[in-house]
Amino acid sequence: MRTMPVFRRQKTEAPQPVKIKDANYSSQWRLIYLRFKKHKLARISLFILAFLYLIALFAQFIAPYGLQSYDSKYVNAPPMGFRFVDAAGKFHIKPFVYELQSTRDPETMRKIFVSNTEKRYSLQFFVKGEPYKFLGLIPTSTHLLGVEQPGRIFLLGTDGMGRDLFSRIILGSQISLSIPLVGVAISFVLGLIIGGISGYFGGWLDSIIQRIIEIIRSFPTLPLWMALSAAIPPRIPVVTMYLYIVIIFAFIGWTDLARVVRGKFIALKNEDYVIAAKIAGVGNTKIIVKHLLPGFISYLVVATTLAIPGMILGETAMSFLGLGIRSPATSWGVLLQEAQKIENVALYPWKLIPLGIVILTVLTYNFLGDGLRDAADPYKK
Amino acid sequence: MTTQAAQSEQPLLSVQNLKIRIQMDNGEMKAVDGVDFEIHKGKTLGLVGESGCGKSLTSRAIISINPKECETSGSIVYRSDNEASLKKLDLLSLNPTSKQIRSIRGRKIAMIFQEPMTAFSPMYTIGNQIMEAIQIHRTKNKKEAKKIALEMLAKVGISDQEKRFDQYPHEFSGGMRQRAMISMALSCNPEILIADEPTTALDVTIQAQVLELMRSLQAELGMAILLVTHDLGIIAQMCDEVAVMYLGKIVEQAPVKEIFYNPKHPYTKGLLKSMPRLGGDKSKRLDSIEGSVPMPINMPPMCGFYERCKDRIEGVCNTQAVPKTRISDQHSVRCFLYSEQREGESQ
Amino acid sequence: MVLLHHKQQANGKIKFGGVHLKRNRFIIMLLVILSVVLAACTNNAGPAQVKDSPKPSTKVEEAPVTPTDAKEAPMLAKLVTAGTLPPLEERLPVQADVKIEEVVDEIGQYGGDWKMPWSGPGDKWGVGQPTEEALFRFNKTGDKVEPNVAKSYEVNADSTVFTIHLREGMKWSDGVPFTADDVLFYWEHMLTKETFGKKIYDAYYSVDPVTGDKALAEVKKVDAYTFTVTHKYPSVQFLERVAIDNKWFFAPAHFHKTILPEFVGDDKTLEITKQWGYEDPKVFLVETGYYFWLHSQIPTLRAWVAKTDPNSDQFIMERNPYFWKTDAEGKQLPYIDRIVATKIQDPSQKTLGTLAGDYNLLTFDSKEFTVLKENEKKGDYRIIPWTQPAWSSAGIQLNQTTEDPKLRKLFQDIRFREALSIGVNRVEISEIVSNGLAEPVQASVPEGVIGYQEGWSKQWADYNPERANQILDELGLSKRDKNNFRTYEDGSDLTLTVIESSTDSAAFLELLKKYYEDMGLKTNLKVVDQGTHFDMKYANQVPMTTENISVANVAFRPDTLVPLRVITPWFGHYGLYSSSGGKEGVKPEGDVALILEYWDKIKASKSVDEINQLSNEIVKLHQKNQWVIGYAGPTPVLIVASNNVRNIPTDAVWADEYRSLGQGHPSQFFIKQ
Amino acid sequence: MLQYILKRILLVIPVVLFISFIVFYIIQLPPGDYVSNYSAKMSAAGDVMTPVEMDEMRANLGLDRPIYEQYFVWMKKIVTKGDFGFSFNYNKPVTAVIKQYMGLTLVVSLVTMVFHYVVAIPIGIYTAVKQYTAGDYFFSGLSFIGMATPNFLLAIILMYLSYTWFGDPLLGLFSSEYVNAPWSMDKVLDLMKHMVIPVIVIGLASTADLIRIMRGQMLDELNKPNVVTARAKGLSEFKILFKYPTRAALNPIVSTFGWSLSSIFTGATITAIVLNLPLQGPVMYNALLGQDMYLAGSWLLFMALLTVLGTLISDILLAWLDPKIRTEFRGN
Repeated sequence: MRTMPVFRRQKTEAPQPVKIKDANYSSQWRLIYLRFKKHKLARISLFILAFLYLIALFAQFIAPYGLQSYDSKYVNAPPMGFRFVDAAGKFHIKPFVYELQSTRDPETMRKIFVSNTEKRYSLQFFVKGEPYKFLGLIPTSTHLLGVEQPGRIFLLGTDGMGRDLFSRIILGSQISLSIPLVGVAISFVLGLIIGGISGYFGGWLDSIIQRIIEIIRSFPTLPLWMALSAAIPPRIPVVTMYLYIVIIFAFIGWTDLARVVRGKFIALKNEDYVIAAKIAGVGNTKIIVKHLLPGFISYLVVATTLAIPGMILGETAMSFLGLGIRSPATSWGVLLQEAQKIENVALYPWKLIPLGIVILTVLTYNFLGDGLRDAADPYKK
Repeated sequence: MTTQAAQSEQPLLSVQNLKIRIQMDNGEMKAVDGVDFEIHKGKTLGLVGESGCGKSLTSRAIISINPKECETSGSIVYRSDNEASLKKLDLLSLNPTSKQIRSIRGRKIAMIFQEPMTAFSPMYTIGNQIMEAIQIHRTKNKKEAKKIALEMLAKVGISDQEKRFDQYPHEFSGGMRQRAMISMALSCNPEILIADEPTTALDVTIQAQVLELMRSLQAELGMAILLVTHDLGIIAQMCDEVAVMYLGKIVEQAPVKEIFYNPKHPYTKGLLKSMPRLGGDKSKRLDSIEGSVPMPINMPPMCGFYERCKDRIEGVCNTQAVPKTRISDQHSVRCFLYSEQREGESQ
Repeated sequence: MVLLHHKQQANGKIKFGGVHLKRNRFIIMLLVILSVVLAACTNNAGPAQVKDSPKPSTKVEEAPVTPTDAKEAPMLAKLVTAGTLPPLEERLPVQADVKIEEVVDEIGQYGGDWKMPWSGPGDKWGVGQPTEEALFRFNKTGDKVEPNVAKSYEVNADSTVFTIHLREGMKWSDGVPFTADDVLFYWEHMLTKETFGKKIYDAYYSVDPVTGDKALAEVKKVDAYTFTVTHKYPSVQFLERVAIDNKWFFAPAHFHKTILPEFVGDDKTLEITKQWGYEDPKVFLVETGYYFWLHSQIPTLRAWVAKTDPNSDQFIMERNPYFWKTDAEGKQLPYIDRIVATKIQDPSQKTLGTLAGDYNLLTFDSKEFTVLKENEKKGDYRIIPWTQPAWSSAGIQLNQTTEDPKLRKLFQDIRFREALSIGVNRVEISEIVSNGLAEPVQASVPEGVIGYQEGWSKQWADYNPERANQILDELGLSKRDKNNFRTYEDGSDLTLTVIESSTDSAAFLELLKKYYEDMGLKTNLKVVDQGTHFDMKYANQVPMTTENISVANVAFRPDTLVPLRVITPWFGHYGLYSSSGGKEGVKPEGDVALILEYWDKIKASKSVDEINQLSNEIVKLHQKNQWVIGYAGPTPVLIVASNNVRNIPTDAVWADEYRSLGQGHPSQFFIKQ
Repeated sequence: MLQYILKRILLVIPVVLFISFIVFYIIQLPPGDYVSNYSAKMSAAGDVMTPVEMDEMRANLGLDRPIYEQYFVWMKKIVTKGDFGFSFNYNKPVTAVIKQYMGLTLVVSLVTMVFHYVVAIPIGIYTAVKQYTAGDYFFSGLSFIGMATPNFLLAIILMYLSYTWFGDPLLGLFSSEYVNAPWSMDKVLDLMKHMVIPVIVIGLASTADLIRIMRGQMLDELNKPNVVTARAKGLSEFKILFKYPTRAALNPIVSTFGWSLSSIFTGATITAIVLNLPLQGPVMYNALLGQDMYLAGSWLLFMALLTVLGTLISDILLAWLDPKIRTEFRGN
C-alpha cells in the first residue's frame, strides 16, 4: 500500500511543467483497469455478468411465455430442443419443433410426452404472446422467439404447473440479480462505517458498538419473520416485499463485516503513514477512506462477493412462512425451493437447472472479485 | 576507503552476461540486458542508476530471490574465500528453492533492504527474526543463538539489547530498524553483503550513521559489499569501485575517483551535473537530464540513452548495439564516442 | 497434506514459484485416490450390512422356525418357560369370551417390526388410532357398530337401557383382571369429574323430545362382567356415538387410584407429577388419563404397549402379553412383535425412507403417487388406495358470517357461489393439483358414503366463464376499477382474501387466483402460522380458506355440516351462536337454521331410520346451498405396505371415525418371514 | 491485559441480561401464543378446544400474565433455583430437553467445524500459492458449488444419489436398528457412515467462505516484502509460507472465530431438519415456531452468553495474534 501514492499523478510545483511523454505516470484507477484487463478470467466473468444483466433487463421480451402461462397439458414436460431434420430425413432451413402431445401412463399416472412427427411448428422471431410493459413503459406483446401457434416450445422443460421453466428463470433473474445487490451494498456500507468507527476511534465508542453488535447477533430472527408475515398487508407488491426482506437481512448481516473491519482498523491505525496523515492535519473520514480502506481492499472485495449467494438464496428460507416471493411472481430462490421435493430430483431432474444458473452467477461474481482484488494489489508485480 | 592490492586476486563473485527478461503483455521487457561485474573481498562496489534501470533486479538475482516472472540467464560465479567446498559455484545454475542456494543465502551472501519497516514481519519480535537466520546456519541451540543475536545488536550500536530483543518492529525507530536489519544480515558473518538502497528511507543524519556503521563493520569483518543506490553522495562516501547502470546495461564502470573526476559516458556526466554542490549557486535551478527513461520493451539495437544524449551521433548511436570499450584496465565505458570501431566491429 | 508436494523435488525441476504441469497432475491424481477411498469405505460399509437382516446386538435373535400350532409368539413363549410370564391360558380370557379376529388373507406368522415414521409425541394419533381398542367399533361398511372390548349387549325397546357384557378373564397388559369396576371407576372418578381435560361427551346425554333439555345417563354395575347404562330419554344411537366421542369408556382403576388427587391428595399428585418430569398436575392428568398409550407405566388393553420415551428418536411399542384376541386357529394376536416409530422432521424423509425400505407400513397423500408407483418394484412394496369420505380434495369455503357486511351479503347469495364455481376449469385444477387422480367434480358426498345424492357431483361443475361473468354483472358487480377489477355497486373496493395456515395448497390457490382475477375478482392470498390462523378463525377474521369437508355420517359427527361450535370455516360464527347458547355470534336463519332444527330432532329421535332420514335432509340442504365449493373430487389415501407385510384390507374407507388404519384391525397384520 | 479481560467479563453480565429481556419480548412478538399453536395442532387431530379451555390452559401455564412479570418470574427462578423453566412441548424441564440433544449436537458440530477449519485453511493457502492453476480452479469451483447450492437442495440430491448408488439414503444419524442400541463399535461405524452427507453439506457450504477469505488474505501477504527478507535469510519455502504470510492472513478469520462458538451448539438448523439429524438446531427452531417460551428463551439466553463470550474470545485472540494491538493494550 505504501507505494500506491508513488503512482499518483505528481503535482509538479515547478513553474514550467515537465512534458510527460508516455503512459508511465497514469492515475491509480487507470492502472488498476490496465492490470484488470490482463486478468483473462475476470474479463470473461464481466462479459457473462453483463450478458445476464442484459437478459434481466429485457426479461419479458426474451422470455417466450409469461409468469401465469399455466397449462395442464404440459405439466412436468422434459426439455425439448429445436430440430433441423424431420422424421423423413428432410432438412429444413428454419429450425422447427414437433407438436408435443401428452398422455398419462394409466398405471403410474405419470405424464408421457410424445412428439407428433406430422405437425411441425417452425421457429419464429418477434412473435405475439403474453402482453407486458416493455421496460415497464411501452405496453406490447411481442416476444423475441416463439413457435407458430398453437405449438409450444419448452427449451428447459416445464414445472409442476405446466409453466415454461426457461421463461421463469429469465423472469426470475429480474429479481434475483437486482435486489440481493441492494442487500449486499447496505450490509457492506454499514459494516464498513460502523466497523471502521469502532476500530478507528476505539475506547468507549468501540465497546458500545461491540455490545450493540452482540445484541443484534443474538436476535432470534424467526419470531421477527413470523411477526412480519402476520403484519404484511396481502396486496403488497412482490418486489417491495422482497426489498423489505433483503433490507432486514442486511440490517442483521452487517455484523460479520463490521467485526473484521474493526480488527483490520485496529491493526492498521498505528501504521506510520496513518500517523503521518494525522499529523498533516488530514480529517479522520479522509484518513479512513483514503488510507485505511485501501489497506484491505482485498478482504472487502472477497467479503462482498461472498455475501451475494447468501442474499440470492436468503429469501427461500422464509417462503414456508408465507414471506418472500409469492406466486405468481418468481425468483431463482423460489425455483430452487420448488425443486426441493424428492419427486423432482428423481423424476424431473431438469428442474435443478436454476441451480446451475445460480452457481454460474456466483462463480462469475467471485472471479470478478478476484480480478479486482489482484488489480488493486500494488505489491503484485 | 581502504585501497587494496591490484585486481589480480580472484574475485569473490563474478557476474557475466547477466540477462533478466520479464514477459509483459505488450512484449518482452529486457530489464537487465547483459551485465558483467566482479565483487572483490573487502571491497565495496557501487551500483548506481535511476530507479527502474534494473539495479535492484541485478542485486536480487545473485541469490535468485526475484519473483517467478523473471527469466534469468547468464552466470554468477561465486568463489568462496573461507570455505573450501565452495571453491567455484555458478549460483544461477542452482534451483531457486534448492538446499544449496539456501545454505548460501544469509550465510555466505546476505542482503539488507530499503524499507526496514516492511522488511520485518510485524507479527514477530525483532529478536525472533534475527535468531531465525542464526538457527538455520550457525547453531540449533536457542540460548547460544540468542547470545549471538545480542552480540550482533550490540555491534550495530543498539543500546539495551535485552529489552530491544523482545520488542516488535513497530516499536523501533527507522534508523534502529535498519541497524537491526544489518545485524540480522551479518549475524552469520557472510562474505558478501548486498545492500539494496539501505539508507534511502532514512533521514540524512541517520543515513550517515548507518553508512559509517557499514564501513566500520566491513573493516572489522572484511566482507565485500554490493551497494545499490541512486544517490551519488553515498557512492562517493562508500564505494571503491562504481558501475553506472542505465536501462539494464552498465554504461560505465571505474574506480570511484575516475567516475567523479574523469567521467566519460554522457549519462554519468549528466548525473554528476545534477548533484547539488556545496557552495553552489542556490538561486539557479539544478539542471536535470531531459526526458525520462524509456521502457526497455522491444527496443531496437541502439544506445538506450540516445533520446536524451546531447553528444549522440546520428546514424551510429541509434543503429547498432553499443559495445563496451576499455579506457584503462579498470575503467570501461559503453559509448560510441570512445569506441574506435564505429561500423559495428565490436571488441 | 496438499502442501507437502512443495518439499518433494522428485520429478521435474520446479522453476522458482511456478509449478510445472507434471506436478499438478500429481495433486489431482492424489485427490482422486482420496475420494475413491472415501467413497469405497462408505460404499462397502453400506452393502456389507445387508439391508434386511441387520445383526445389531439388541434385536431379539430369530427363534427357530415357529411350529405352526404354537399358540403364542416365540417372544412370549421364552418368557413363559423362564417363568416370568404365566402360561397362555391364564393370560387369555375364558375360552368362550376370547375375541376371534377374522384375518383378511391368511393365518399369519409371529415376529418382525412394524416400522413407521412419526414426527414425535405431537403425532400421537398416528400411533394412537391404529392401536386403539374401543368398547364398540364400526363394522366393515361403517354404518353400524360391533362389540370389540365388550362381548355383547342388549337394548330395551325404547332404547333407554343398554346392558353391556364384558369378557370374563380378560386382563390389563400388567396382568390385573379387567372388570366392570374399571368401567364404573372411569365413569365415577374420571369422566364425570372431568379429570383428564375433556368435558362429559355429548353421547352420554339424552334429549327430551319435547322440551329439548338434556339428561345425563346413569351407569350401574350388574356383576363383575356386566353393567347397564340407563338414559332418561331414548338415545337410539348411544353406542355409535360412544364409539365416535369416547371410544374406550374404561380405565385401569388400580393404576389411576395411585395418582388421582381424589385418592392420594393434591400434594402427592403434585409430587408424582414432578417425578414423571411434568410441571403442572392438570397437564399430567390429561397425559395419563387421555393420551395414556404413550406411557409405558400405564396398563392398557391395546395390542402393543409403549416401551421407550416418546420424546426419544425412536418410540417403540411391544406386543401386549395379555392381549385378549386370537385368530381363528386360537393363536394369540398380534402377530407383529413391535411397532417402531422413527422420528422424521421433513416429509421428503418419509418418501425416501419408504423407497429405501426403512419403513414397511405407512400412509401417503395421493400427491406422492407417481414417485411411489415408479419405485414399487425396486422398493419391494405395494400401494393400496383406501377411499376417503371427503367431499373434495381441492375446494374453498366462504365464511357465511364474515365480518364485512357487503362481503357477507355476497357470500350468502347462492348466485355468487355459483359464479365462483363455474368460473374455474376443474380439469386443469385436477390435472395440476392432483396429477389427474381426482375427478373434476363439485364438492359432494362421494358414492358409497351415507348421504350420497345422485347428480350432485355434476352441480355447477362445468367450466363456463361467460355465464360466470354474466352472473357477477347481474349481481351488480359490473363496475370495474382502473386495473379492471370488479367493484361493488357503490364503487367501493371488492377483494376476496384467502387466509391459509400452511403453504401445502399454494399451487391450487395460485390457479384459483388466476381464474378469479380472470373473472375480475381481486383475490389476495395470505399465509400465517398455525396459531395465528386458529385465533383469526375464532375472531371470525377468515373470509375464505381451503379446508375440505370429510364426514362418514353426519349423525355421528355433525361438526363439519352443523354449526354447533366455531370449527368449520364455512359457518363461522353461526357455530359461536349455538355454542354460546345464543349470547354471542351470528343468529342462523334460513336453511342454516333449518339444519339446526333437523339436528335437534336427530338428537331426540327414537329410531335409526328417522335419524338417517333427517341426516339425509341436512345433506340435501348442503346440496341445495353448496356453501362449500369443490374444484377437484376426493383422492384416495395411499397405504404403502412392503410386500412381506400381509393381511391388509384393500377396500376399506379411510376416515377419522373409523380410526384410519384401525379399520383394518392391525392386530391381525403380519410380516411374512 | 488481565485487567482488560476482567473489565470485559464484568460487562458480560449486564449485556446478557439485557439481551435476555429483548429476546424474551421478541419470542412473544408474533400474534397468538403457545396455547393457540397447541390448540391448532389439536383441532387438526380432531380434539377441538373451546376458548374457555384455552384460557384455562393459559392460566395454567402462566401465559396470561403481562410479559415483564413472566420475565421476572422466569429470571428469578433461574437465578435463585437454577430452574430454567418448563418446556410445554416436551412436558419436560428445559434443562432435560437441552441435555437430551446436547451430546450428538456437539459431536456433529465439532466434526463439521474441525472439517471446516482443517480443510479450508490449507486449501485457502494452496489456492493462493498456486493461483490460477488447475488446483486453484478445482477447489474454488468446488467451494462455489457448495456456497451457491442451498443446503436443503444439496442434502436431498446427495440423499437421493446415496439411495440410487448405495441403496441407503443415510437418513438421520443412525440406521433404525441402532437408534436406541447401546454404544458399540458397530454403532460408531454406523454413525460415521451417516456423518458423510452432513459433513459434506455443512462443510462444503461453510468452507467456501473461509477458503475465499484465506485465499484473498494470503494473496495479500504473499507479496509483502517481509517474505522476500525471509527468503533472503535462506529459510525454506515451506517454513516461510507457514510462518509469515499465514500468520498475518489469520487476522480476519480470528476476529470472527469467537462467533463460531454459538454455531457449535446449534449446528446448521435447516440442514439438520432436511437430513433428519436429532440436533439442538431443529428443536429450537420448532420451539420458536411454536412459541414454546421457556425452552426458546433459555436456549437464546445460552446463545447470547456464547455470542458475548465469543466476542471476548475473539478480541483476546486478536490481541494475542497481532502484536500491534497487544502493545496498544499494554500501553493504555
